[in-house]
Amino acid sequence: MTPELVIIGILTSGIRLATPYLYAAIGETFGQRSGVLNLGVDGQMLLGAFAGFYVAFTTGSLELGLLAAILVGAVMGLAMAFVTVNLQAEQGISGIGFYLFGLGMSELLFKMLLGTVETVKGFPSLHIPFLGDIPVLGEIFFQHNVMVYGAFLLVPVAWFVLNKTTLGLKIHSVGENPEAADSLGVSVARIRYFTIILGGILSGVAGASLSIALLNVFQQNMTSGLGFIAVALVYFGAWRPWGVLAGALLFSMVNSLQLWMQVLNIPIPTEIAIMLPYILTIVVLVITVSRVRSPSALTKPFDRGE
Amino acid sequence: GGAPAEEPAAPVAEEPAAPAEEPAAPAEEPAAEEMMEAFKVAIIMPSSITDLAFSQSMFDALLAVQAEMGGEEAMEIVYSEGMFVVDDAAAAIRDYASEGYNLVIAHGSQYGSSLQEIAPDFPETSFAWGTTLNTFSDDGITNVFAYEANSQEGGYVNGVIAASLSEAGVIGVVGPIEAGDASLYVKGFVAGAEATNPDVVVNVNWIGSFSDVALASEAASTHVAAGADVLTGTAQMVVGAIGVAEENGALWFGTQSSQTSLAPDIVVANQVYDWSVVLDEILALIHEGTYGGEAYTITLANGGLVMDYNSGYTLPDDVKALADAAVAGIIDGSIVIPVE
Amino acid sequence: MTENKLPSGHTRIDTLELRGITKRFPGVLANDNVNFEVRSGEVHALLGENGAGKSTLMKILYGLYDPSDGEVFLNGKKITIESPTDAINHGIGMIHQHFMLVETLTVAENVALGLPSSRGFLTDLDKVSQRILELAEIYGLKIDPDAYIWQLSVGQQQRVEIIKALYRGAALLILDEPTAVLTPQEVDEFFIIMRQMVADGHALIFISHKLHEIMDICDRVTVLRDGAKVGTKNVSDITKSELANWMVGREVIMTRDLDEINRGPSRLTLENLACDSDRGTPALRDVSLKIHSGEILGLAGISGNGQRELAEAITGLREVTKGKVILEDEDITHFAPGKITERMLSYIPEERMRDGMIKNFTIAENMVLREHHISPFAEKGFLMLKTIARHSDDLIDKFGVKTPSRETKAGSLSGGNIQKVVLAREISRKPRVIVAAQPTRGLDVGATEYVHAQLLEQRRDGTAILMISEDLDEIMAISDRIAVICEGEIMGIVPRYEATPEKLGLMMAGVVPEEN
Amino acid sequence: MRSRLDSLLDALLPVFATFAALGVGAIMLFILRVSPVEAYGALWEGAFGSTNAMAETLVKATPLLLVGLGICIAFRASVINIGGEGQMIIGGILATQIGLTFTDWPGWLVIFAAMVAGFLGGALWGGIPGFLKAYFRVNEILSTVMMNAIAVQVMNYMLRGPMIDPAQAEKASKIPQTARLLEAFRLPRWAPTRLHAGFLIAVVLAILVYILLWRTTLGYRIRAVGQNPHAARYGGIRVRRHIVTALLLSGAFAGLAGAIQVYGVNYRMITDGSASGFTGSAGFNGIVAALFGQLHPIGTIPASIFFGALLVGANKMQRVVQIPSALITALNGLVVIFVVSSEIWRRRRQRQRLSRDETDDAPPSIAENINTSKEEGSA
Ligand SMILES: Nc1ncnc2c1ncn2[C@@H]1O[C@H](COP(=O)(O)OP(=O)(O)OP(=O)(O)O)[C@@H](O)[C@H]1O
Ligand SMILES: Nc1ncnc2c1ncn2[C@@H]1O[C@H](COP(=O)(O)OP(=O)(O)OP(=O)(O)O)[C@@H](O)[C@H]1O
Ligand SMILES: [Mg+2]
Ligand SMILES: [Mg+2]
Repeated sequence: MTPELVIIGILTSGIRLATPYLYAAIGETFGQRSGVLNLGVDGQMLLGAFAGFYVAFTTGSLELGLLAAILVGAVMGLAMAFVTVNLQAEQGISGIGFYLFGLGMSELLFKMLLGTVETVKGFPSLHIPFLGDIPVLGEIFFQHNVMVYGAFLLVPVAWFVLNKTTLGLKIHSVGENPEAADSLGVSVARIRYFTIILGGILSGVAGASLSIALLNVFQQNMTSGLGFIAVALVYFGAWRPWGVLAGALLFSMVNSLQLWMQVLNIPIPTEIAIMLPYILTIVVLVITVSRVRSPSALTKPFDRGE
Repeated sequence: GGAPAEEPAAPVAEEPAAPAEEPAAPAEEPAAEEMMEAFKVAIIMPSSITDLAFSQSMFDALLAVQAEMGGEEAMEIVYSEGMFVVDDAAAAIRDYASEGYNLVIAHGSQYGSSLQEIAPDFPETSFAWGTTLNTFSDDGITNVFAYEANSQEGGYVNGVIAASLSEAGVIGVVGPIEAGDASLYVKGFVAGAEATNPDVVVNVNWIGSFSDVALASEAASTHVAAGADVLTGTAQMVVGAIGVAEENGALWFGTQSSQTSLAPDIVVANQVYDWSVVLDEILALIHEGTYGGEAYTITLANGGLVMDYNSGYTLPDDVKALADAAVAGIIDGSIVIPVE
Repeated sequence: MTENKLPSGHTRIDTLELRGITKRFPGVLANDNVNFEVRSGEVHALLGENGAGKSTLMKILYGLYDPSDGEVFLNGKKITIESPTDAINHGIGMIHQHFMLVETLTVAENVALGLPSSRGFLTDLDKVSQRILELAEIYGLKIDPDAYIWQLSVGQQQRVEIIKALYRGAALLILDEPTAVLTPQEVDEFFIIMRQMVADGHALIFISHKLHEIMDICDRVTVLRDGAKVGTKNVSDITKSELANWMVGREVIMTRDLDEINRGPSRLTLENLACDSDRGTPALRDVSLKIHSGEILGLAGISGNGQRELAEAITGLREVTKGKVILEDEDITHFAPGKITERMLSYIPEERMRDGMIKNFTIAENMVLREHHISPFAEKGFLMLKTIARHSDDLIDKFGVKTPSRETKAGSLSGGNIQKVVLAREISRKPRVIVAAQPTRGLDVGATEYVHAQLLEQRRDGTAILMISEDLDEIMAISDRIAVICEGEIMGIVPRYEATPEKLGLMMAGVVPEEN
Repeated sequence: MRSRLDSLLDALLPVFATFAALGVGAIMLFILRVSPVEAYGALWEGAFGSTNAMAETLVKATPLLLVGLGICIAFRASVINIGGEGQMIIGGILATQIGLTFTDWPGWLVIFAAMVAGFLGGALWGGIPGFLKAYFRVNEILSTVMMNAIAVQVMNYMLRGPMIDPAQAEKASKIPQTARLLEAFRLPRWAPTRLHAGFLIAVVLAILVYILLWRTTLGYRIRAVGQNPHAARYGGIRVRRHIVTALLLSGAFAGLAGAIQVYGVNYRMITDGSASGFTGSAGFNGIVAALFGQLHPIGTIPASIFFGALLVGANKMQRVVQIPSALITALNGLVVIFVVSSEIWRRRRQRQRLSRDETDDAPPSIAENINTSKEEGSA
């Protein structure tokens, strides 16, 4: 096996693997920027994955499947927003509640509606004209399916929304100093509803990216804790879309590196190889000592204090 | 020493399965009153009854036996699935036993310790567990059956076919953790492939999880990128890998349950576990009043392991012949699969 | 420009009237049937002791709190204000006691926050910046629209708050203790701005504990006591000491004579001290000072010239990059804060809520914050709860802390009482040295009087006191000697009797007096 | 004076919330064509219906309580420890190794040494994120999530390799498990149930943690650092050191939970490749239990039992009415959501009480992250 082959392989699959992390972590970034920690991402992903798969499977339309995932994610987000904004529930714990609910509910629905593992024909790879034909680069970057491109496109879009729009300004202020935002007539509740629902939608899409674009099956607990890694990546990325992208790529590429290490018969215990992405993520964070504070109001319910 | 003494070479069922009618026969023999009572079976499974893998293989077998016996009136089946927490499983086992179930199957090698503890308290209940051959008879326990699968056998056959069909000479394997049943299957598979084509390269990837579908799929992609045109894998998370095989036109070999439905075009063959062989024998023994002490291995020879060929895939005759020869060799003992 | 338009282009508010406002908090009647009226072109002062209900009344006017009862009339017409947006739409702006700024955003971003943008959903910060500069021009406010809030001094942040209100077309501006954090120079500048605004037809409500400021700038004054209105008077009809008495309900000693200096040996010596600010830039350069037993050394200076860093360097909270801190004969320069505490150095930090106390701890727990680990409050790692309780009751009693019990959470006390807890803790230790930073900031005249009396008592007992203050009146009232700091350097030290505001002001601006 | 009724209502609020969640669950059961009455009857039966059921509930509660105690400590220091799963695993591994190595030691000594080893193992696994947080500002949510994944691989490696049951090592199908502990090394049980001495240990420790947090200088410091690091430093407290200490202790309790699972319940370690296979998700559920218990060590005792009962009862329910286990998981999620959401009513009622009675200083809500309750502070 030539080294180029391995490197192309690592980069290509790193990009693919990063896809669900990106959707989920960008969604979480919005939530956390506005001061809400959502630990229920994994549950939302599972429900999104199921909804997307089931609708695509029964209607044969991937677009409808994606729409279903979006809707289910939005509903989960809405519920989470109600619980954390109106009822001012502890965010971390209600997040764990939503995780358990999504984990159980997706499996229950799977059992009731499908009964067994099925497959769908997922979004096909889009070979981008010209770009996809560039020798090495084309193969790495421009021969993926549409949801992979979507995930990477989301990064600049999220950056733009957060930094260049009035909405981004409001989100930032609500996460840093909700009292100040409130005193200027910015509705803290409305902004948080928006970001939490958006987070839910993107988590749902993250799930669908697995079930109808990358893996094209649904199985119980198919995310296997991926949503928790996505939350961790938000911290890694210091609440910035580009940072999240860096984290997701690092984590995924090291994960794919460890798969290659096994294929190349590099003589280390498989467990050590599997640990690599987790260790490296921490190490990178230690080396690049982050000076960035978390949003000041993160996890704090807002109440005018009356 | 801290380790319990392992089981002696327990008698392993050698003949093929008893005729199907035999377990059904009890209907005539027992007293009429007894007949009214359905035979009650409880099963505890680590995964779900629809995992297309290990758990489903046993549940399907139970359903088959139930059908043979005459449906729900004759045999009542209850199950606890998703019992990956050993502790919860132990509670379930004890509970089923105290509810008067005739046979409690703990379908996972992790449940052994719990059985060892619970079984003595319920001498009237029969227990079964796998995959192992340890019936705890050394500890004086008489009501535990044990069963396991020689999954290396079907693995070997799959390996023979895989090596014959691989044009690239590169084969990829996706496994969960390198232990137990999965490890046996992979060893058999590698042995079969290498025996058929000494130059074949078999790349093995252990992903460290039974549930991470995404990583299993990515492992398959890695194999494809490394040149593999034939893939196989074991445990429930491989459903993700099969999709990758299909997308890349690689062939797939399944094990535990039939995975043909997932990719009818590219699945060549599956090694299917048919535990009904074991269940039949256990039920017969229980009927005679023996509640345990026997260990069973499903093999190609006794029909517990079945090579299930996908009718939708046309296997070249010469390859089919090679496979049949491998099966025959394993059954007659001329092929010995090295598994350490 | 028509008669009722302001230079900012917005409509004037001729009169605004609050009638019968009542506000209950759990356990507190914060406003009790208050009537209040303000007119265009006047500065109306709101005066009252700490906790009298001034901020609450204003928050009701601004729509942050719902009143339990009462009505608001704008130009004679009844209006309802349910949210800050309503208030803003009616031309009411507010500058809060605690700034409502997002530190991680720029000035322009803070101003633009919550306003519609000329570019739809995109921000139009360039236009906002332009308008900010226009407003700054009209009202003489110097500000850089692209600076981040955290980079700004307190005075500059206040200007941002004013711009924010003006930008939103405030015709009536509520100023809740705007001067508490400003230097005298900044106050002067601020008053110029206020006068300009009043002349233009704005209505201003001004809250301050500094009576001379009220005498200086206000037309009318309304006094609140325990939530209820005591009355409204024209400032021209009343003297400063009358005002003080009216507000507190008793005689207040405004100035006091210092006893003979009973100056002993040097207790605290700083030798060529240097350290960095939080941002890593040099904050102190080469500071040398001696503070003697039985004296109060006042440290005057414009905020942000190294005072905070100096206090932290002495108390071990900030790393010293050069020089020495010597307590009596011991070099304590690189000691951990705990060790310095053990050597009986007390510190009243400037930001008491942040640095000096733990809001969610009880008063008793806060009383031993510094000595929780030392006998008699702890033995072998266990807290001696009975001793701590007795000690706290003692201090609550001695210092007259107004609280239901020692088990009350410190955070629920009023500002003055919080100050008393900190003071009680720091003084009761019988310290050898006290570093007191802005000891009376935000306190009403009664409480201020009390704090000064306490410091003077310590001085009598032979404690060496370094009092850091931006309030020149305070500095000149109780210091024996006055050092002035500018840009991290000591410009000079003058005895109290030689000090004049002019002289100190020059030194604070960086002019070294000739005699030195 | 605050009436007893009020405190009772507060204490029962989570129970009401649970009923509400079960009400939603009843609708789901109805859709699955299962009688909710029968199902919930089974749930109750499984949790409290017999001596054995109650014992099982307490067995389940034990690791929840231990992990929860650690969470109480961490939360008081404003540190969020999501690493309970990994800490339990490492604690379990070290403790097991003690029992497998010192087979000729007396039982009590091995048990003691194993508990210490578990404690230290957890401390190590919690201390690393603590150290990284204090000295490198690595967010602990990130690092503990990562440490969990690493611990699972450590476990898989140890159980497949160095620690594998010698009997398994000889066989072709190497089941990744250790040998069983000698009988003498097992925690005493209250036969014939599985209730073991670990529960008692946990309850005693809860009291000790209470003492630690409110009666010792260390506890004072940990709470001070959590409430206000600036003021803590001003008070002479070494902030970073205490952040590390809090996570260290928090991990240690989780590690002890792991050790007790091995010595009290399973008598060996075995892996199915996931963390929850060993921990039963106690590393997560302990967080929930601690929060139900108002982050108070004593409150965490009933909270753990309550949550343990729910888990045990739900398993029974699955067995009796034969519903997919997934429903149970979903139902647990609903219970958690409903219970944390119900907090707001407790807070509201508290405010109303405050307006009646000025001197009340009942605990603020968990939503305000940290609270202290009446009995805290000085006597
Ligand atoms: N959100 C609140 N909840 C409960 N009580 C409050 C709240 N805000 C203020 N109070 C109480 O209401 C009373 C009036 O407070 P307010 O802040 O209006 O006083 P103030 O006159 O502005 O005092 P200061 O001069 O110290 O700023 C005080 O007793 C205070 O403790
Ligand atoms: N949670 C925190 N939030 C803000 N600042 C912190 C926090 N923890 C530590 N710091 C800062 O870290 C620095 C070191 O704190 P401190 O000296 O208390 O640590 P320490 O425990 O003494 O460490 P060491 O034992 O290594 O000296 C201080 O500047 C402190 O303000
Ligand atoms: Mg005020
Ligand atoms: Mg230090």
